[in-house]
Amino acid sequence: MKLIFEHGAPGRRTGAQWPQADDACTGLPEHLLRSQPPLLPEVAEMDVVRHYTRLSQRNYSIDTQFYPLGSCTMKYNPRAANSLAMLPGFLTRHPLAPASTGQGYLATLHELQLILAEVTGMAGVSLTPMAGAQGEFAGVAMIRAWHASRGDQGRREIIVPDAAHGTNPATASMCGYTVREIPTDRDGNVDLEALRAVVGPQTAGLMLTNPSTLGVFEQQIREIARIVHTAGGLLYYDGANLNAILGRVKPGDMGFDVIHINLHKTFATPHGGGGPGSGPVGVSERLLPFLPVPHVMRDADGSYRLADEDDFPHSIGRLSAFHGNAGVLLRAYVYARMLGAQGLRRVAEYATLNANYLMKRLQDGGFELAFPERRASHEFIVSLRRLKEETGVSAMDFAKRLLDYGFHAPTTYFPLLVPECLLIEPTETETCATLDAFADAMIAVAAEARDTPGRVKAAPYSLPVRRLDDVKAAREPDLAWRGPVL
Amino acid sequence: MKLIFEHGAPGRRTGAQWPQADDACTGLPEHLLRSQPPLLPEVAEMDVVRHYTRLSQRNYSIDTQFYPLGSCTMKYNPRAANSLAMLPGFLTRHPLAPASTGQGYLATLHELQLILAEVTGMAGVSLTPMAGAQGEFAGVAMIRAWHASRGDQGRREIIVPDAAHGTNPATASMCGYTVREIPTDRDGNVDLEALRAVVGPQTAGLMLTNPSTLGVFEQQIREIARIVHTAGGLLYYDGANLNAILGRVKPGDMGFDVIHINLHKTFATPHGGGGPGSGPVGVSERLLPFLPVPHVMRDADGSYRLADEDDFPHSIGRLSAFHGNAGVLLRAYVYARMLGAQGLRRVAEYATLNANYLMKRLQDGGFELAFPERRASHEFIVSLRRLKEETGVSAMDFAKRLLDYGFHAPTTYFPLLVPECLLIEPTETETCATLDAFADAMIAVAAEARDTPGRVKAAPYSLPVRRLDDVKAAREPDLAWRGPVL
Amino acid sequence: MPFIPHTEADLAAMLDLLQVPDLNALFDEIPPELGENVALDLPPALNEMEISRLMGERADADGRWLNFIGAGAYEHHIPAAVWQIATRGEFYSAYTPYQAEASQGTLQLIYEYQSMMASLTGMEVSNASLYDGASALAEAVLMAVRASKGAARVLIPAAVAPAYRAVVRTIVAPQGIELVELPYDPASGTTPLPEYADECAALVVPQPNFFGMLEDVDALTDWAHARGARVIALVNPLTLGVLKPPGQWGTSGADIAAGDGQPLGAPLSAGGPYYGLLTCRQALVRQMPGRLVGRTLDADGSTGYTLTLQAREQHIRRAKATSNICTNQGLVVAASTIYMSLLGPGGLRRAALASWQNTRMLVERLAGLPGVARAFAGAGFHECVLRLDRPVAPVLEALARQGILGGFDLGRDYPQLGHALLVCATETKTTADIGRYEQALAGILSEGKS
Amino acid sequence: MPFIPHTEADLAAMLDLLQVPDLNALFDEIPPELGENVALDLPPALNEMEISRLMGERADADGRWLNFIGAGAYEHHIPAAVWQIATRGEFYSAYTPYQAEASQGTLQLIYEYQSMMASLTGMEVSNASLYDGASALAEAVLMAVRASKGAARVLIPAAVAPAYRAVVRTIVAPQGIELVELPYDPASGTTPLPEYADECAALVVPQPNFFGMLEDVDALTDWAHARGARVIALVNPLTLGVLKPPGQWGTSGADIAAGDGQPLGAPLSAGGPYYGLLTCRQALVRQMPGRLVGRTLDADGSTGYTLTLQAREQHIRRAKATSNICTNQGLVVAASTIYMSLLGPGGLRRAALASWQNTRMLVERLAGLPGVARAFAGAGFHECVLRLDRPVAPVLEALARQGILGGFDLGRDYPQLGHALLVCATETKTTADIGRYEQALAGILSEGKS
Ligand SMILES: Cc1ncc(COP(=O)(O)O)c(C=O)c1O
Ligand SMILES: Cc1ncc(COP(=O)(O)O)c(C=O)c1O
Repeated sequence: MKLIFEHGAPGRRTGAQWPQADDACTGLPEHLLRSQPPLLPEVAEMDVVRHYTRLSQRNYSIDTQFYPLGSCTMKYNPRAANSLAMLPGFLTRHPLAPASTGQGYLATLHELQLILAEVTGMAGVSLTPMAGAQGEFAGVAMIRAWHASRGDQGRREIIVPDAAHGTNPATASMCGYTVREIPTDRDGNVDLEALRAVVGPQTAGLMLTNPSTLGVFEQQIREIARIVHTAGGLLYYDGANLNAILGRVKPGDMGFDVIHINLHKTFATPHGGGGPGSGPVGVSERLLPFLPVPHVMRDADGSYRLADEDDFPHSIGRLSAFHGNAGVLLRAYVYARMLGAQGLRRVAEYATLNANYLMKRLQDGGFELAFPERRASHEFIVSLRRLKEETGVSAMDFAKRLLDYGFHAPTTYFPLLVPECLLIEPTETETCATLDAFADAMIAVAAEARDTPGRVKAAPYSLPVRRLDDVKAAREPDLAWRGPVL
Repeated sequence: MKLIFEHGAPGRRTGAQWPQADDACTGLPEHLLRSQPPLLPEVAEMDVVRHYTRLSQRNYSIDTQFYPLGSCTMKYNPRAANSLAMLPGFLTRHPLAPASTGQGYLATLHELQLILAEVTGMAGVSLTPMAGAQGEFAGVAMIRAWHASRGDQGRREIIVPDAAHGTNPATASMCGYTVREIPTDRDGNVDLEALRAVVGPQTAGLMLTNPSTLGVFEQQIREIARIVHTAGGLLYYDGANLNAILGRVKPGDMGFDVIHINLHKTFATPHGGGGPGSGPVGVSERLLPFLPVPHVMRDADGSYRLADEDDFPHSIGRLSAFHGNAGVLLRAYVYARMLGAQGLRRVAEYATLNANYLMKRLQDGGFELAFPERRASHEFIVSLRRLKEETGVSAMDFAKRLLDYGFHAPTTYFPLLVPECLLIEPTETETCATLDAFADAMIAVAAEARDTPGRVKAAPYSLPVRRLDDVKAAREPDLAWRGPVL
Repeated sequence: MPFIPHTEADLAAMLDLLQVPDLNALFDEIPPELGENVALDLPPALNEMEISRLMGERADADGRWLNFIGAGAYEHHIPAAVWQIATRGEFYSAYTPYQAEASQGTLQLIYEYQSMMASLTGMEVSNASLYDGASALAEAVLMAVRASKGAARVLIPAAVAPAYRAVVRTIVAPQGIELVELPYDPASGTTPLPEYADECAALVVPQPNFFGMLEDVDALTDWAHARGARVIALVNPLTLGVLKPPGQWGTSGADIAAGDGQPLGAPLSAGGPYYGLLTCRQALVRQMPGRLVGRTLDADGSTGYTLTLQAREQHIRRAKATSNICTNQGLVVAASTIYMSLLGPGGLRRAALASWQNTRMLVERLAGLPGVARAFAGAGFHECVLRLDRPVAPVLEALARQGILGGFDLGRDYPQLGHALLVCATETKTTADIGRYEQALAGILSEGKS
Repeated sequence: MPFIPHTEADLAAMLDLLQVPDLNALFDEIPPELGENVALDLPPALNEMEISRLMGERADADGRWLNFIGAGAYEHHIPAAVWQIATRGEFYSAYTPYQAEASQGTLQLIYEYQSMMASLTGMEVSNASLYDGASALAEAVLMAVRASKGAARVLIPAAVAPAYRAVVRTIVAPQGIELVELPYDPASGTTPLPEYADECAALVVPQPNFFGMLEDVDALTDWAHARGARVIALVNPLTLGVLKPPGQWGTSGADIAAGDGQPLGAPLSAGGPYYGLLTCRQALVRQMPGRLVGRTLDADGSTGYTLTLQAREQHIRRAKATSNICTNQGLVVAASTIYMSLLGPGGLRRAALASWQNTRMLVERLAGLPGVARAFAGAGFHECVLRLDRPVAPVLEALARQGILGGFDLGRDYPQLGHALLVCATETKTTADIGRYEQALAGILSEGKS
């Protein structure tokens, strides 16, 4: 498809969108002005609508396809959440408008804080982090602040299991820590011996998600907590996998001190092709003073306001210019309220049911499971190592071929420790019929891989483009259109 | 694609959409109750969203394709009109709420009445007709009422040119008139001799659109008006072609007594896959008392209200339970206000430019024009008679093949009097580049028709379905799904 | 130039190809006396920002009300998904699906709509919509008269909405069809078996009727059929989640069903756009006005959808068509199809029951106030007529001052009913809302007394 | 069950395949002491109708205001098409485009965004967004420090928004980076050439600065470059429709540009979601945090788009990544790309000029009142600091009682400025709006006097 720029012509304009203004800049210093207009498209309104409508059709999405992308929780995003978050009263609110003019909005956020605290078993929550990774940053920064507040300056390491999401070690680094990676045992649990070996007075904390990104529940979690706590470290919970345990286990009960939650996963706010998300952090009692600001406080008179550094002098500080991704928070609130306690618990139950069912179907269909002896949580791993050896068809080839069957591919090559892996997360919002159809497609592709491996390796065929050349993209980076070639 | 029903399963439900209610009907007489539930889909919310999102992608539309459907004025529908008409204050208004609670809404309608009266050169306008055909009904009913009010009962005929849209004769019939069809001369004008021959004391009126559906301006319009008026008849203007003359000629000045306007064409309200439309009627002074009710009146104190039969005892009456397609009227108002006088005039100018340009491009490309000696108005006709004779490729085949090129086809086989015709209306909102691309596609298809006629006759190839069997559809009508085949 | 993409260079190149000096030249076939002095006296153009502000202010000015008016337009909850999907450009900006292969989205959707509406009304065939309920009733009358060999006369109860009767009058009068009004029983508010002996083409049977009362549809249907008249059911489709469908009325079912589709997903929107539903028995399909979509096969043998039986329509049959209708209410039908899919049989039943239960509660509470009484005895659905001890208009005004739209004043259309008020509470009303109405009314009525 | 499609029959069949008796069995690996007594104490579930009412009431309660606050979030007109298209399901409900072939819509859009943002800022490379302007500035600081061999020290003017400085502090502090605050000139409200001799990695240059004043960006840029420091431009992208792009500042241009994309199509929305823009010179691309989309070819030689240079990112480089960012603000970027396409270079220029002209008018009118004066002399853009003759807070409260949000009180962040108020008028404000503010303020100030 043409680029939007290529639909343009010099001087074409969207008359209805041009504000009335005097075109002269008299009064602005000449040397501070732009001498050449920016390379923005010069198109008519219809061109824009047509171009982006057509572009949108070149996407797979939850609203059009099954999207079993592991670790991403691609579930249905209720449409009501979108319209309610976009009510004019919310959209037109200036972030610096006085609290008295936004009691409806602030009450909503306050209730969301309480809901998240209850669900995670934490003492307090701040909604300000703008995605999971920023939630992690806030969490690790609070761990750091806590140690510092106790004068415990020697703790320079954060322990991270090898199965962890990349944001965990990256966050630890951003927070100035050295990362100590520990291995996973054969059953997908943390290797306790290895943990005991690395833990010590230099340990600031351990980052973990449970169920882990391997799709299994870490059964020794209490022991892990004991080990880390005994060594003086704190326990960080990466909440990406909360969908698996909502209403069934609380991270607080497992012994975690800090948690972030991806509202754009568990609480069904949309991913929007890459964001915005929201990564609230919850903490246990002892970390409350360090929560990032602002968060919503309810005063004695029942009115709400944003608490800041004045109220929380020990806070790790601000993470955004205002108060995070407010519109995403509103969507999550709507979702949480529509489900209630029973509905949230059902999420975990049916997400787990769907994962185990699909895992069984695939196992019966001849696929090799990474952890055949374990229950799946809300996701599970298939390894195509054997298939690759036998046919040369890699997990990537397999994934591309699935696209031709009308399904988005599972996550590939993550977690890194399982070779040729597919991490599959069906979520609770898909029907059994869809899972069956997907299992059938998986089995069909496996058969194709055996019969006509070349066909699978050159997939996809029915998408808007054929297999893209990633190597060329990286070797000769073309990151921006720079105007028509004359 | 599966039907929505086929995604369902007994007992599946959209929990968030079920109102709370006692499921018992105690208090309702048993014999008045339904014994079996209706065959509605039993699906989850995501199924619905996914199904209809995917269905929508199986349409051509203005927002995705050039759509040069003659007589339909498929121009860009400004997105602002949609959001403004759907503001909560408008959407939640009950049609029977007191006028005092809807002054903003009524003021808008009143201004729209004035705008349409000004644009058409008429003395008064009623917005109540819900589409062009209902506007026609209102217009012809007013002609009838006017004659009746003068005791002139003998007028039983309405004259309609053979090029007229089908709704014209159909409306005349619905209004109890006999239709007299008159022919068109070689240049696309009304055959004056024929008109003189049929006009007489039995003539209630003549229905005409100018420019006609042949895409040419009827130059003898004043003479036609004189002939009809002299015979005691009235002149009806089918406003479908107003896009061609907006701000350049007023139907009132041409001598028309009644007019309907298709807001869903000229005023850019969307067609919605077949509606809703809106067909306001305008009348000259002498027909004012007969306008359908309600219409909006401004009282001496500046307040607005809906006038009804009490105010207009001679009105032809009501055409809808409330006051027409209010939401469509709001969209048209937004459009009219965004254009203003100059903008509306430009519509006619650029619609005419685009039509003449495309006509010339096609003529240069070897196509036979129906009226090569005439200017095109906003649309024009190409006849494929010769191509059909030479290659066997019909206008329908040609149209289907154009779909493969990513363009919606022009109107085929209308007007009926031009054999193998394509009625082409590009509208003012398309770029010259799009017209060129379309002309190139037309020329390419013509070449294909000569080289590989079989390929054209079996088109389309790249649409969601191949050529559909219309004969089967009509011979063995399957008009409803009746449940799963067991 | 709003919405016109031409640049100066485009214009020049295009005029050049046409070998004309300017845009005016393209209008040179228009007689100068018509075209030369045209000027439009219109308010100044506004850009999108300006019109948005204007419309926003007007919409806000009209405010928010606690609404208890029904009378043919009903405030139901509309799931957010409905209009978010219906207004997708591919539905919103498409034309009538004349090129079937390029319109499978709209066509399959209409086929699904026809299936749902046929089943909901218990009939075999549904068209793709008419303008609204009132005009659909008029078309049903025309259809029944066309199908009948006998007298062009149709019986229509006074318990049919007055506006509907007015529209039927407007539309059928030019064809010389006689409408005979049937009285209602002042005690029950329903239509007794007609004491009418002359031949007639059809009987209209409303269910529930305008007063919200349930007619004895079986008896009325059998009565009409026994006299060779066809039965036209006039229904609120939402109530058919609970009520017996017209196709099952009496011994052999109604022949035609009409009604307004608004309750199924269309916002109140000041009266429109809604849509007219029309369904009938198979035998009457060729008398059906409006579009029909059929399922068929493509050249590869795959299933597809197309407009069919078009020989009934104006663009083919012209003066002899079943109706002049062309554009219908497609987008509202799209919304309604999505609505019905979202609610399903169970949700629709719940919506109907909740509306009925809320209205029952409302009526119990209001009729418990001194000076207020139910006008009719018997079973009703989600509307009800109350009789006040004083003129209705001032009471409604006083309620409006408290933000409440208290109902529809029947005084003008049914003066014989006295101080009668039609009230309605759908599933959108809470116990608190009903309590608010009760308290406000109690206050107003007691004030008036002192 | 909201959003869960399973029927009883589905459940039974699925449990059957798994050979477990019930759902609980699937959780049997969870130690009983953790899982057995969990209960959630939450408010009761609401259906869509109920939550819609609740949220509608809350949104309405917060009301409508005539807003003159800017201070980092600006009320601009957003064309209706922007969010109607951005919220199409295919954009709204897609994930990060990891499977490029199935995500060409999102990928091409981001490529177009990168192109627009690169050109707007005059830089070679733009990433696909960061969280917001403040965190983007923090990432720019980290980037500059990484790229520099020397001291981990960055100069940041006090004329940068206080909230931005606070965020930078939070984010860069754990890495031991020193932030040195540069004072502003109390007469002009701009940042003079620093009197600072030590080595530093970068200088932040805001344009316009938090006071709305225009910095002498050329001189500051050249000063920094002469000392081997990199220049981080902090810009409001809307103003770049008129102002000189960072890539052209001074002799050789800024090295990195950051800012908040909110003015380009994101509603105020109580502070988010907005997005952080980040662009840089080609040479710094491997230090860039966040995603990048590149244009490439497919197996047939056709053009396509894909995520590229991912080796910088956390999912590949883990502890050594350029940042921990993963999810960014994709949908807002989609909206913003549509916004920029709709306005084009001319429309953006007009929006910037109209905002500037309106602010000028506002300031002239307000500063004409007794007791009000401009705090700084010199050229500003669409914000301005006024100094009042009395405390600001009570004045703002009095304005709010008249429905006016009168600006941002600088008292807390800049006590040395006295009774200082930051005001802003974008293109959304009319002469009448400005008149309304003037009159209200005049009234309040004169009242206070008497
Ligand atoms: C396990 C895990 N942790 C952390 C994250 C990071 O969250 P975000 O992308 O919102 O920054 C993700 C998301 O991809 C994740 O799957
Ligand atoms: C010339 C002409 N007249 C009348 C009509 C009827 O208008 P509507 O479809 O709105 O009833 C049309 C629309 O197709 C038309 O093109």
